Amino acid sequence: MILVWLISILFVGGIIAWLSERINPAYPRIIALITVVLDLLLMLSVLGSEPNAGGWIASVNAEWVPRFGISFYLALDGLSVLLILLTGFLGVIAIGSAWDEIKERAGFFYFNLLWTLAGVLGVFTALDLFLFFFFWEVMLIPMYFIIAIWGHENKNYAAMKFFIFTQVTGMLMLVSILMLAYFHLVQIGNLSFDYHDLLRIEMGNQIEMWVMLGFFVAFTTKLPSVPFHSWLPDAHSQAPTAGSVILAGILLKTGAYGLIRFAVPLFPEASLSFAPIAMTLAAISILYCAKVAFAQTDIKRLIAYTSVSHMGFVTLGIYAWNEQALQGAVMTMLAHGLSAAALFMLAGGLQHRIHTREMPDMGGFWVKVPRMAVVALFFSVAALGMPGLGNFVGEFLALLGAFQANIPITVISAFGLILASVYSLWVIQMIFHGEYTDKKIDDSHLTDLNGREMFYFGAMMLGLVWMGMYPQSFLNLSQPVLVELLNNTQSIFAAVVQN
Amino acid sequence: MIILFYLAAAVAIIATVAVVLQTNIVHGLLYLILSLLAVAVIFYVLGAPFAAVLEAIVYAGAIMVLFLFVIMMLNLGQHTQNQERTWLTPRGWIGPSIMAAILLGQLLNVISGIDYEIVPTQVGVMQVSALLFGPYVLAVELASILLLAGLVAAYHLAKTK
Amino acid sequence: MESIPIEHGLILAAILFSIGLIGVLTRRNIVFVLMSLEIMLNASGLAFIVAASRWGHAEGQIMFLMILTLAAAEVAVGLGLIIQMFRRYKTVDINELSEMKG
Amino acid sequence: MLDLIWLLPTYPLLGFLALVLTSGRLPKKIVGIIGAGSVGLSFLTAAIIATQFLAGGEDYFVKEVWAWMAVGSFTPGFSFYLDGLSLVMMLVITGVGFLIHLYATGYMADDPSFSRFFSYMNLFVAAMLMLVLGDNLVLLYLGWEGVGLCSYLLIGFWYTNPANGYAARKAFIVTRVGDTSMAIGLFLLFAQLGTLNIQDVLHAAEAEWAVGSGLAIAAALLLLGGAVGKSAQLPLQTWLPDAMAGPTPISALIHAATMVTAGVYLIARTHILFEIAPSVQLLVAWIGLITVLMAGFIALTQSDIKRILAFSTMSQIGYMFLALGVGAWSAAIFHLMTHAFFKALLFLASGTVILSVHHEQNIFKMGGLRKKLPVSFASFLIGSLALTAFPFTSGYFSKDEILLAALEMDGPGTILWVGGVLGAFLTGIYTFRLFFIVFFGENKGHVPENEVGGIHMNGPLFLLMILSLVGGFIAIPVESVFSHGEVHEEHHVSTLIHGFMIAVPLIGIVISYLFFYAKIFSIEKLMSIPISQTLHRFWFSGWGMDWLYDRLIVFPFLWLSKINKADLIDSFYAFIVKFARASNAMIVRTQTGYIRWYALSIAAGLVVLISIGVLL
Amino acid sequence: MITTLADLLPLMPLLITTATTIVAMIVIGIRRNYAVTAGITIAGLLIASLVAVSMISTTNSQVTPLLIVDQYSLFFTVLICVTAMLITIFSFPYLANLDDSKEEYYLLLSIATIGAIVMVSSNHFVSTILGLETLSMSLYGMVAYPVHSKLADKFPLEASVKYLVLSAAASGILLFGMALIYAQTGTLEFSSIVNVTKETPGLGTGFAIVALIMVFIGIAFKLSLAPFHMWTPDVYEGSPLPATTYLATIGKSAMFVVLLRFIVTTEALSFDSIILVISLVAIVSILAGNLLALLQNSLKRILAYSSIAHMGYLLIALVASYYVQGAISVEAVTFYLFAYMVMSIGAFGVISIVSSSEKEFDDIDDYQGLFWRNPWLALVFTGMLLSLAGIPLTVGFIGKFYLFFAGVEAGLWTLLVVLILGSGIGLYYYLRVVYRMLLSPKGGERFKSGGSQYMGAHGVLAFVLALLLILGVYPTPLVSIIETISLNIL
Repeated sequence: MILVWLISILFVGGIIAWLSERINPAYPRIIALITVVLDLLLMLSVLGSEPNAGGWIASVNAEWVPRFGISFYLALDGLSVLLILLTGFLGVIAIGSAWDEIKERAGFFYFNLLWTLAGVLGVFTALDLFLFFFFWEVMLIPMYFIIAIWGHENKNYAAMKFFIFTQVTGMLMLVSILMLAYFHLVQIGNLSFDYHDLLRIEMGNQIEMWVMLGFFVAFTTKLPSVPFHSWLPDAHSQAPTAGSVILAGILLKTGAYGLIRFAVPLFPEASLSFAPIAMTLAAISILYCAKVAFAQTDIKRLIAYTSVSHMGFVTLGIYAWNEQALQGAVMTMLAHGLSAAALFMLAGGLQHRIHTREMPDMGGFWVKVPRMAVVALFFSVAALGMPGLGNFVGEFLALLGAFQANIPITVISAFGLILASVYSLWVIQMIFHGEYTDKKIDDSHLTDLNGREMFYFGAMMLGLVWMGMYPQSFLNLSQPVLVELLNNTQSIFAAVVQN
Repeated sequence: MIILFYLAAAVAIIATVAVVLQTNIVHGLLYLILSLLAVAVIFYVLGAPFAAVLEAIVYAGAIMVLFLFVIMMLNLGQHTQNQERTWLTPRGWIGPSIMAAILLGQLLNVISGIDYEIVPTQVGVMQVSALLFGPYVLAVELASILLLAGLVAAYHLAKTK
Repeated sequence: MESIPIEHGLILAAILFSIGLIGVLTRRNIVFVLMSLEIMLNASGLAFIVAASRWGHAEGQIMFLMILTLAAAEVAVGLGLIIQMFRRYKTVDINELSEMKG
Repeated sequence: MLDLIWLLPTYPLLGFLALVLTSGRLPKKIVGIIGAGSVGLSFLTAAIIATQFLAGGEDYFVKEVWAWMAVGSFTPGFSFYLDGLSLVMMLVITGVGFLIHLYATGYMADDPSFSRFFSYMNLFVAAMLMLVLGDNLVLLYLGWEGVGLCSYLLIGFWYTNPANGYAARKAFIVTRVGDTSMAIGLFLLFAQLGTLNIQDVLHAAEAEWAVGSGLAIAAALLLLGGAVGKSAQLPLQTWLPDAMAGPTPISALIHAATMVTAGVYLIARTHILFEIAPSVQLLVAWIGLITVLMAGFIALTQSDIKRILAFSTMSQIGYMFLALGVGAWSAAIFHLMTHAFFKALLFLASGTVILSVHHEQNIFKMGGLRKKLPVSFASFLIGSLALTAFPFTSGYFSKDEILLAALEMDGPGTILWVGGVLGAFLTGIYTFRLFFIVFFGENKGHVPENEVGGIHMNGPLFLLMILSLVGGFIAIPVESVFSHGEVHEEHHVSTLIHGFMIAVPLIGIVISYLFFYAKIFSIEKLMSIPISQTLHRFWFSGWGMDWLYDRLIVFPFLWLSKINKADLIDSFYAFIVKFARASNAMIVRTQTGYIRWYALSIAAGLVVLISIGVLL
Repeated sequence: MITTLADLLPLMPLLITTATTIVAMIVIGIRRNYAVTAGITIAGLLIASLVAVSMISTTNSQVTPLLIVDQYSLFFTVLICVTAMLITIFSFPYLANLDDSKEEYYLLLSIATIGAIVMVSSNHFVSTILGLETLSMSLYGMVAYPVHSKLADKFPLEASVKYLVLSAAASGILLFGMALIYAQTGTLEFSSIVNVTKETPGLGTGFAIVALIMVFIGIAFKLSLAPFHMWTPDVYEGSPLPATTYLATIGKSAMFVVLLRFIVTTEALSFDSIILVISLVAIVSILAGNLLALLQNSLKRILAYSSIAHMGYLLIALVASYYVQGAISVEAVTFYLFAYMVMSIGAFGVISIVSSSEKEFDDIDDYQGLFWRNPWLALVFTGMLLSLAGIPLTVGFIGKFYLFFAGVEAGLWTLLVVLILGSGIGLYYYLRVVYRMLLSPKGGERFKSGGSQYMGAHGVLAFVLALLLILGVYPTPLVSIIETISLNIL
């Protein structure tokens, strides 16, 4: 039941926040904050409970559309817990980043924010594929509104691009889900969208590949990975800060989660034979997008491209499909969630202060905003994979695992570490280093981070250090889930290899 | 009888072609009536005397008279006839004609595939009306509704305010 | 009685139908267009009668009756519209009615 | 007490945190106490630990502080491993590090970012200690990257000048290339041997891999990649001269005494891997030799005081590599230590000089400073003598061992020895070129009023002078570490050769004297020969390596970035949009509004569909 | 065969609607009163739908050869009556200020409803033609209704003439096709044409195919499937909004029910070439409809073009019906039609509620900033547009899910790809409108949609929105109803 509460609190909170605007424009943000904190506490309360025999910490299963064998099936395991905690945490951060930035129509803004979070929670917990798809799409609409209403100069284009990319590929996934259900009908005799039921489906090699591709395309679009990434820079550069935080911190992770939870376990054979291609795409993402990122002058675009580059490690890890690699992917998801969110908040904070995102207009800001500079440095360094911080653990594990699966691609991908340092340091150079002179920008509002902002950044820094220095607390949660997934696919892989 | 069929068919075709080519609207209407009458003859030959009579009375009679009324109301003068000539340029009708010809060719192609001889049997008023007031009574009622719709619409549209 | 090949009847209907279609496509005078439509409907009716006489049915004649009704109603409404059109545009040129497009 | 080894990196780390969290609000005095004090505490602890360890007589000591992560069989921990090698490193780092910190409290006294400086320095010491104390390669890698980061931060310390930022990024990125190679090496080792614990790796490698096997070669090569990056050896040496953009204490600590020698440490630490990959070990020697000579020639032409020292550092590390390559592991570490002493001394002294002449670094604008700057003069004298391996200075002993080990090596040993001796000759020339130009002759630029100093600056100088002089008598306790593979016998070489080896650097000094002090030979005359001009330009530019790398890597990368700023892949989607719009524009034209046209479309549809239906 | 009164009992909804027309006509004859006429129409349609609801579980009979009254037809009868009633409610404020006699409009509307009910109950050519033409005849009138008004905003006359001429031509094609089928089968009932071609020698399949295609084209015209779609935007745009709504909802769905029954009964899909033709039409419709709407600025035209695409989507389920076991594709068609009616009523309803016969707010510019000016209407409109785009939480998504399901089960990959493509393009123009509403408001004429006479219309919007969301989240009740009734078709 707790799962239903988790999601419905956000839905209801969103509506209340919207309505409360009529009473006082300051209420929505307070209500939103309370809602998300409440949700976060509820999530934390889950942590103590022991998983049941199937490995699920909590679950709820009710009939929904019996005609299609669709049920309202939510369940929580260690992997989901990690991700919903990330969602809750970044939810609070996002509200914090919107606190001063969003003044117009705040009620509707927080409504959308909370509904996006609710959709994401649904995605992370749904075990009925129809329900999964349902939430998958539900989280997009409020996100569309966030970009389209509170975005920047080119918001229409960005929001539209974001929506169409994810929708169209989502439809491909829908077709694949239906294929699975149809095969279940043919083989077992009834329709079912239940994850566990569908795991048992056998398909011919070629069909399995096509069906798997439906999932793969949808997930790698969200992830995103080359060649489906080009919506991301636009969406990020136009979205308001809170939108970027949610988008980079959480929404992208749904794609990776989908790959781990659905794409590979449902189609182990196809995934195995597809792995080299997927890993190649990952390597291309890592290198290509790092290169493109370096060329950007718009700071948010730059960070967006780096996100693509980093998520490449996630794909790489997932398709290497061994314990180190998977844990690496999960850790990268978590760490990138924090570091990218923080970088976008910094970029958003800068834009809020000087009304531009063009880095050539900046420079030498260290003098003016030393705290911000230090924070930026910290997160840049985290992004380039400094050991001791979360990103390193993720990327190192991912590469370590990937190396056991595919040496050439891993070696090529590892060059991403070099490029990451190239662009990360370039950002610091462009914005904070150099001489502070009177640029074209209006710097009258260029003030250093205030206490509230420092609190948020501090929390994220602590998170990253925690992940980097003692990742075990996170690894322990996901470990049983991943091992289970690996065990389930092992025999199949072995059979394939034998043939 | 069979000669009558082909004769009437020829008349119908020629008259219909004349309608389409006519520039004088009243002449056109008259040709149309001729065509309809020829078709009525065919109906008769095919053993449908009731339909033949209705074709002549209702179609060629009533409906065409309606046309005539309207043409008179519009009172189109000589200049419209000249206008018609300028409108009927080959450029305007060659394309559609070719298309219609292809269509006709295809229709002829499939129709001529049929090999069946009709031996016309008289299906008279009795049989038709037995059906009409038997199983098809609803059709009659619905037809009346259809006419009512036409009536209301035509009344509303044609009236002067 | 001599027999008539059914295809000849249907061919006649098809010819009349095609001529009617040509009329609809080529005439700019809306009255002629309406008349051409009548030719098409009449051709369909003819086809029904031909088919009915193949089967020796009365149903085909009933269908013809319905077409007749339909034609009458259509002409009534159509002519009503023509009158309004002539009042407004002072012409029977169907091309005048092209203000909505795109 | 040994259990408290974790305190070593903890003190500076706490210092770092304290300084960062207060972010410049503390008075400078307290900052200095925290900054230098934390390293001092580390040194004290290190000294105590060292005595206990040596007294205990154990070969090694392991202390796990906490498990870092455990993913399947991958279980690196925060565990510290102490043996003779790490003991030497630890003492050098904390000891020399403390002295440099102390010096820096004076040197940086006027800098507004005093606190920031010490926070970076402390972080560096912490990371460096992690590097040398880590018992597994992942922890080593953590320190490895950590020192790289600090190096970046400190080179770019004066960030307002874009050139410093450039140098800092160059240093980081170039070393990162090496680091990446090393990381891949770690992946390989783990994939093959199932562990990254250093001792386990070495044992497993020895047990599983045949000598000269492909895997061993690959692993050793990849680690070597990391080492050449960090230690500024060919071909990743280009960052080091630029790194001199940082404050001089940084150059002393990071870019002379400690961090740059990490590569030497790494190879020494994993020497068994190199032993089972002899071809790579030989490569190490060659890399070392070539770097010795290249850097030596470059140093001959430089005019920036710190750059000269930087190239000499590069060259001296080349000696260490040479030693590693010929299997003289302890000689390499010995030279590492002595080099730390005298090079730190030289850098700190040059810091005093630079500060005294108001941040002038061009040696040709100095001159005659002997009187005005006596402490610097003394420091430079001793440092230079040690550097040129003047007999019985510290440098003499270590370099001697290296060259002798090279000579004794079979095969290319002689060539290596010849090269090494040539390098020593060059060292003599360029070191004393600097010395004579700066301290003798006419002053051509800034005349310093008086020498900058004070006890916290001069104290370290004196201590380092002593160490440079007598450091050669310190016996480093590394036998147990290298006993395994090292040929440890007395060197049997003829006195003639020995004499020759002593004489060569002295000849270099004499030549330098003739050119730059006595002016018997004129440098101008030499330069008027066309070939020497070309050579000068070539050497001055560092053998054109920067030029080459710019053309080969940097410019193509920038060019690619520039032409693809808008992301080529996106244009595919843009094309779809364009296509849809064009289709729309085209198809909208069919909605003409003409009834006859619409009817025509119906007829056409009829014809087409019937045709399709009938024909198919 | 004598038709008794008892035989007519299943026709109660039809009879009640007819009675409504007659009563209304008599009342008009006695004394013209706008409100009373509208009230009678609403009441009559309401009663008819209630009666139909009460009959739905028990009735299943063939009334004369002409009409079949089964659960399926009754379901659509209810749907049509309710929709007609809702449109009447919208019409009331819309026409209130028309400077012409207004009462006949409701006569036409209820007669059209009779036609639609006949169509959904028909499995006989005669009733099909009569129903179809009754509906069309009334629609000619409704489309051109404000023709006398000096203030009429759009071009009702032009729309009506276009509709009449083209529709009559299409009817001719339809009738000719029927005649050919009749010539082949000897019966006017929908019956398996496949069996006839197998059993009767001398009749080529080519003949049957041409006949079927001609009938299909006649129907395709009414469904505005490409390439017979061109009239749609012009007629939609020129008509008064309630008439457009009627055309878009009842006109389309009644026709599709006929098509469904026809295709299923004649087993037309056994001919490969018929499948090919229908698939082609579906593909062309989806692409053409969506592409045409892409940059359109008139909302009515956008909805017109999108209806072309939606009908194309429906054809996919129709084609699927040949391949799949059971009634799933019929269910898909039924559900989608239901969903399409809900969202069309809502979408046109919003435009209609702010428009009147003198001034229609049709340009998307008029709606800029609606979200902030009038959140309620914007919410409804957004919901409808997202539903049309097939976004979850709305009934349109479940409808699309059905289509996908049918398509997947039938393995119609090409059509599915086109469906996805089309939906992708569709997103653009739906979102374009939504985005306009989200922008900051700009100056311009304000909508007046308050006041007592709009109460009903707002109520309808609320009802439709509730339906949209509730069925979007919990479609099970409707799904099970449709599951039951769809068995009647096979």
